[in-house]
Amino acid sequence: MSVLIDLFTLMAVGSGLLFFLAGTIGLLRFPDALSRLHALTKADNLGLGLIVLGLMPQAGSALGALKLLVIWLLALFAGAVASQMIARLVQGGRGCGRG
Amino acid sequence: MGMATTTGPLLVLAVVVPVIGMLALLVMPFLGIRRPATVALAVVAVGVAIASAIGIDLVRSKEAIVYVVGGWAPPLGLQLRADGLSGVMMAMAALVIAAVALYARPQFDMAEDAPGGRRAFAFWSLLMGLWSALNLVFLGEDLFNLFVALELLTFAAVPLVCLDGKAETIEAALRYLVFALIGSALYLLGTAILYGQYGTLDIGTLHGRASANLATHAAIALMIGGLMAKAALFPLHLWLPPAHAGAPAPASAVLSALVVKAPFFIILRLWFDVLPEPPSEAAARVLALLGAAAILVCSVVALRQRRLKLMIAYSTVAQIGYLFLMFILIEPGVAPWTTIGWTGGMLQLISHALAKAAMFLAAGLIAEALGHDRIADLAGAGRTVPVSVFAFGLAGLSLMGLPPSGGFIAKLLLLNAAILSGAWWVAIVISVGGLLAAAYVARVLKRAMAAPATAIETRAVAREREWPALGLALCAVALGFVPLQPLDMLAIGRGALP
Amino acid sequence: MRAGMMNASLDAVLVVTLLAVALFSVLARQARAAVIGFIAFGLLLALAWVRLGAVDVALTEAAIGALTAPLLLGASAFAGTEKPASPPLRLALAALCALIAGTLAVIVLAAPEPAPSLAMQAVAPLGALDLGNAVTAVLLAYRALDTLLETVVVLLALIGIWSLAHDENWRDAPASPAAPSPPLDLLARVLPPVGLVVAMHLLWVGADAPGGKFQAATLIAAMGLLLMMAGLTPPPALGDARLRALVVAGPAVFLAIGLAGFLFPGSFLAYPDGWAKPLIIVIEMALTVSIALMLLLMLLGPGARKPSA
Amino acid sequence: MTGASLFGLAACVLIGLGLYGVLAHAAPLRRVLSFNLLGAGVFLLFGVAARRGAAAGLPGDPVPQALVITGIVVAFAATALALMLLRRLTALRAAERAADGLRDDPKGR
Amino acid sequence: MTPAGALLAAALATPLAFVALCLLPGFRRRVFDLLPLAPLPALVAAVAAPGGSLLLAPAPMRLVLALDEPGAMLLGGAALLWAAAGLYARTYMATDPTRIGFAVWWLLTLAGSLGVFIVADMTSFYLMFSLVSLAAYGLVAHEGTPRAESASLIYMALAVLGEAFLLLGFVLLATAGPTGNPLIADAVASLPASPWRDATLALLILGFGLKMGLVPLHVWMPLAHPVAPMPASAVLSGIIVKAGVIGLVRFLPFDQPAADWGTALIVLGLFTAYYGVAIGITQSHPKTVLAYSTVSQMGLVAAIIGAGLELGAAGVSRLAAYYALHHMLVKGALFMGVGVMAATGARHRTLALGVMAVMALSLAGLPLTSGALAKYAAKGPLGDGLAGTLAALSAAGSALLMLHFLRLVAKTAPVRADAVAGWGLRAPWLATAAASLFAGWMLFAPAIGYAPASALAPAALWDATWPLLLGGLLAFGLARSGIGLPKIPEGDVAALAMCALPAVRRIGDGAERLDAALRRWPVAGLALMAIVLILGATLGTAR
Repeated sequence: MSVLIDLFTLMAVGSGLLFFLAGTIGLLRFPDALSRLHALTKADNLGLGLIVLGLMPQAGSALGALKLLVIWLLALFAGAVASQMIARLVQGGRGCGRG
Repeated sequence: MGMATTTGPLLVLAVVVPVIGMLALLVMPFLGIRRPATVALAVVAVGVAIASAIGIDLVRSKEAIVYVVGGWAPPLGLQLRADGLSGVMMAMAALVIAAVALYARPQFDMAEDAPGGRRAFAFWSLLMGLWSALNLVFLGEDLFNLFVALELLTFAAVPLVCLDGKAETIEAALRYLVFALIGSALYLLGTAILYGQYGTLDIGTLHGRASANLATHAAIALMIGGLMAKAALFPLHLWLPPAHAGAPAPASAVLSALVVKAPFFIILRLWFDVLPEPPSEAAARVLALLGAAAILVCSVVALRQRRLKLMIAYSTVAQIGYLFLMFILIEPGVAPWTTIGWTGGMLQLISHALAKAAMFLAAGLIAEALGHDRIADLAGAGRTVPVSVFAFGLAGLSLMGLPPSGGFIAKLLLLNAAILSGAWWVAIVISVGGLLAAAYVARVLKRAMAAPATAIETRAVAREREWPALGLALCAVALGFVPLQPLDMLAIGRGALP
Repeated sequence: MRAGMMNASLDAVLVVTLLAVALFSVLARQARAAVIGFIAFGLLLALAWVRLGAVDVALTEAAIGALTAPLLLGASAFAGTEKPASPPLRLALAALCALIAGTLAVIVLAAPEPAPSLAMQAVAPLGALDLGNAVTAVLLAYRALDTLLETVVVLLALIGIWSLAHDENWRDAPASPAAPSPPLDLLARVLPPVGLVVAMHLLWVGADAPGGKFQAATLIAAMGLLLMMAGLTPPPALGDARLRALVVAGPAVFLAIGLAGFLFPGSFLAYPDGWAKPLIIVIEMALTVSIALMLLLMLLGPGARKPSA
Repeated sequence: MTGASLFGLAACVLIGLGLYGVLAHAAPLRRVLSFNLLGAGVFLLFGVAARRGAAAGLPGDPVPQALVITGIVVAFAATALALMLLRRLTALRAAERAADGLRDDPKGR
Repeated sequence: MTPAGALLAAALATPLAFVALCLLPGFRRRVFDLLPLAPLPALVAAVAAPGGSLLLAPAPMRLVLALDEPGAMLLGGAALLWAAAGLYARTYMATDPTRIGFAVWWLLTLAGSLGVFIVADMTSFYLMFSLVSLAAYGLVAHEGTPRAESASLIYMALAVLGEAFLLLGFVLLATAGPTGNPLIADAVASLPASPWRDATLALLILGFGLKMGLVPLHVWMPLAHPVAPMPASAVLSGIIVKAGVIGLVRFLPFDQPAADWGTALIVLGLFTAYYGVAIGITQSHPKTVLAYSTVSQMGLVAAIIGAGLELGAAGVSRLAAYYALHHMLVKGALFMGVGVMAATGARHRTLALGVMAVMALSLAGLPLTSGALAKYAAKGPLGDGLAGTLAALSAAGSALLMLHFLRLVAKTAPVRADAVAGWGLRAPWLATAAASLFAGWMLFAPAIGYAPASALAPAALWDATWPLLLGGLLAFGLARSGIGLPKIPEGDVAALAMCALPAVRRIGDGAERLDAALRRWPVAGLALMAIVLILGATLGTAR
């Protein structure tokens, strides 16, 4: 049982890392800000989701697993907002706060 | 570690009462007391009473006052301790702050929302914070607690520099802040090393435990270096002249008289209470050499300043040099506080504090009356603000080390110690420093006493605003009449350090 | 054994990345790049604290790092009026810095064995205090004076910042950081409740588990800043009575309880038997409010002229 | 080498880097950043002392950990004060430049 | 408190009380007229209280007043001259708008100058010495002219330098001797055994020698004396330089011969005596000539003291005081006389010129005057050797110098030929002149130990006369030969020192540049780290 769970974790986290790798390559190689953003958010959200998914069975308690899930949701949310704002900034719209 | 003594709560109050004043200043306008000066002066009265009570108790009991905060004895908890030395320092701080408060009251006596209210509010709040920090520096027994005190001091002192809001003063304040922060970081680095070595930061515990090894020496060197940066010992004085010259006069007085003395006080504690005995002579010589360089170079530079406040600021850098001569003048193997070098150094510290505060206060009124502080155009000051010019002269007497004054006795004792310890060069530096001080003070007095060539426009200054400076200057002179008394006072409780 | 190897290599990777980012932050040509490097450094540093078994510190570092980020991003890259150091001077500086760092390394490697520690002494009274987190016990019992004065340090810094205003508007509200946009608006409506809950949690568990007033206060301050950046709440006027009262509340409650200790049980900042935990929680709650407010106000800066709409 | 020593060495490097940065840079912002690196190094050194002093079932000596928490808050306050000073200074200098620019007289200054 | 002690205290306290009372506007208005009264208690004390002493404050302060014989002589003379000069000033400066300020400086200088003669402990002596030195600045600077400005600046600089020498010397003395604030006598008693004996003696001689005007520390005198108002010049040249004399008298260890230092002092003194004459005769202003004459005369006093030190003869202190007293009154009278002459028209000046001639030649030892007595007395310690001969010969120089002075002073005259100096000027002048004769004869026996009649023996008279004749011949020859004397600026070597000013300025520039360089951020940072490293390295070295 535990071997199976470990295997699941290994696979999920591994594929999550792959997404991160792809995202990072995209970030470095894509020509303009918007496509970079595209690569990043896609990869991040999915990658992080997979990692969280993989770690949930390892959390030891239902509450712990729930916390991990909440973290993923919050990260998704923050990522979405942040990329929206960056995109607006790039398009010459209103800036994101001072600075 | 000593047991808590019955008057111990006074030590807590000495630290806490100014903090209460600071908090009160934030909310008082809404409780009907609109002028911050009113609250601040009340706190000053209480603070002076506390400092006096501590002093009286020290003299009466001839023993250090100890307070274990919260009942948690060191090394886990914190302890406050007042010996004769701290008592004298606290009295000095109380005296200067009381005089400064009286001086500043007419200047900063407006409600928060009145014109100038920002300055009044900030000045009094920062002064309260500064006082609390000073008392903690003099009472703290824990190196990290002292770090907090130093930071309190810095954060109170920096905004005082730029109260007038001009670009130059803000630049000076920023420079001061960052350099002081480097000093803090080095100090904290030293405490980290000491904790890693000995598992305690309590000075009393370290006193017996610290052994002479690389870690201890590196820690102490880092801490002393950091504190020197905060004390503006030459050549680490880059921040002091613009900061002290740019601040409003009462703030300059506190900065020059008290704030730079706090890090020096902690250096003393590290040197004599933490370093394993006997401290290295070579290191003492390094400190003394820097002190000598401070005296010689910065006195000359003071002599060449065009602005009065800058001149006084450079004089402060020079006078700080005298304090660092002390380390080489105290012979090893003897309890330091029984030596004349120690007494001379302490007397120099106190008389400089009083004289320098008096000078800055007087200079403030001179500048206010004339509308500028260019030394070349001071003619007429003697007629417009005679008491201030007189106070400046009296304070100058002490700075030059001429009798009768505290500075004279201090110089006498330091010279005496220099000769006894065979440090001839120190004696010569002290003498030359006195000559240079005489020159820069006389230069100002000569101009100030002269009659103006053409009619000058002056602003009237209320006579009673001139008294605090005169009072401080008279105290600096009066110190010369209690020549050997401090020796006993300074020794109270020193020997009893565990 | 293998776990040990694994941990060691993880630590090594962490340390190398940490130092690389730090180096980048110091050497970067652009101020902006240096700032971003530093923000990344702050996150990695929090990880380092976890690896050092100091979860309380890690939380503080992360939280404070989060507050420092907008501060740094909003800071001016004003180059100053000074001449930059000449290359030989830089070389000399680098040499002396390396010498100091090297000496420190020697000291670190030759640290005494067994290492001195106050852990035993710190744990012993935990039962009497009814606290589970020794760090909280240090902060609010053994070295409570430090903590009290450290809030005063923050307060002084705040007063210092306030004093930088123009004379005529220093009691007004600080300049609004508002830059409303739909996504920010959404974030500001959704996140603060979550943040508040997490802050309360951090505060509550602080007595027994990692967490506490600073971490909670930082989170609350960040939520407040978010609300203001989204334009949902205007910054408060600095001359406002309620605001001042809230700023003062924390240190005042702390001080009052400390002074009450004089009467009972007879020592400043001592707690009567059995009352330690409730009193500590009261202090922490009051401090959380005040510190959150102070941090927020520090980020907002001095009072400014009202926009002449 | 134990994990604590590794972080100890990292702390030493950070201290060196921070010191260099704060002293070599002319721009105030860079100095403040470097000061924070320096501070982080010092705090890490405390952390190492805490880790090495782990005992009584705790992962580290709580006293230095508490000191670091206090230190971090103080460092933040310092950073905030410094950056606000810098912001004000920048604004004033900019206003000065603008005023200089407006001055028509070519001989003036 | 004994009556004698009370008198001493009153002598010191009266002028200070006058200063304090100046805070009252009513008193302030009249203080100038009351100046002659301030030194009167001291005069009474000098006559009535020799040997008296008073412990004003117990240890550790230990302010002790005591009046020994040399002190009494100088105190009496000084009080007399102060009173006369005060009276003189009433008239001389009656219209000066800033005379109230002048009066305060006057009173402070007065208190200090009397104080040095009567305090017996080291700290008080230093205090009084500083008071007289520094307060005299106000007298020198009073006129406010550019000349007075630069003269007072140089005066102040050298006075403070002298203070520094003395302080160091005193500290050496106190360090070797009893702790606390010892009596001067006790401290001096320990000097011969002191490990720093030579350094102490050198510093004391430098400090006091500066006040006396020993070459090359004399430069302030010819600059400062002529620029002060006439009554101030009289006390500066007459009294204030005597603070140096009393200092040497009190602080040199006469009990144990110190041949090396004695000889050095003799050589220095005699050189000064001739040097003063040599430069003096090139001067064209009567007050400057008088100032150089003071330099010369003080050189002689130094030589007398040096002889005492060489022989270990304590009695020489009375002798030196006697000589100084003579010089004090005569020089005072001469300065006041310059003012009288300047206010006296050609028609009425025969008598005045006569008195001036007597006074002037008294300095050269004119028989029957105090000068003859003083020079006769000085023969004892200086002996018949080379030193004695040179000292005697110096009187010829004095005669030459004084004839030069008389010629100059005869030339100065007011526009109106029938102008007559008022009694306000003439009375104090004549009184001082008379007092010099009177005091010389009265005090001869107490000071020298044998009857004044011995000074009237033919041999003694001849000894006094030949230098005068020689001096006269020289003067005559000089005038006849038509040798043009070089124009030497006032203050001679001070003018040379002025050439060093650019160098001094360069030091200042250098300090400023150094400071500016060190205040650069990275440089200060480098210094900080270097200090930390050096401290760390040195802390590890064992004591």
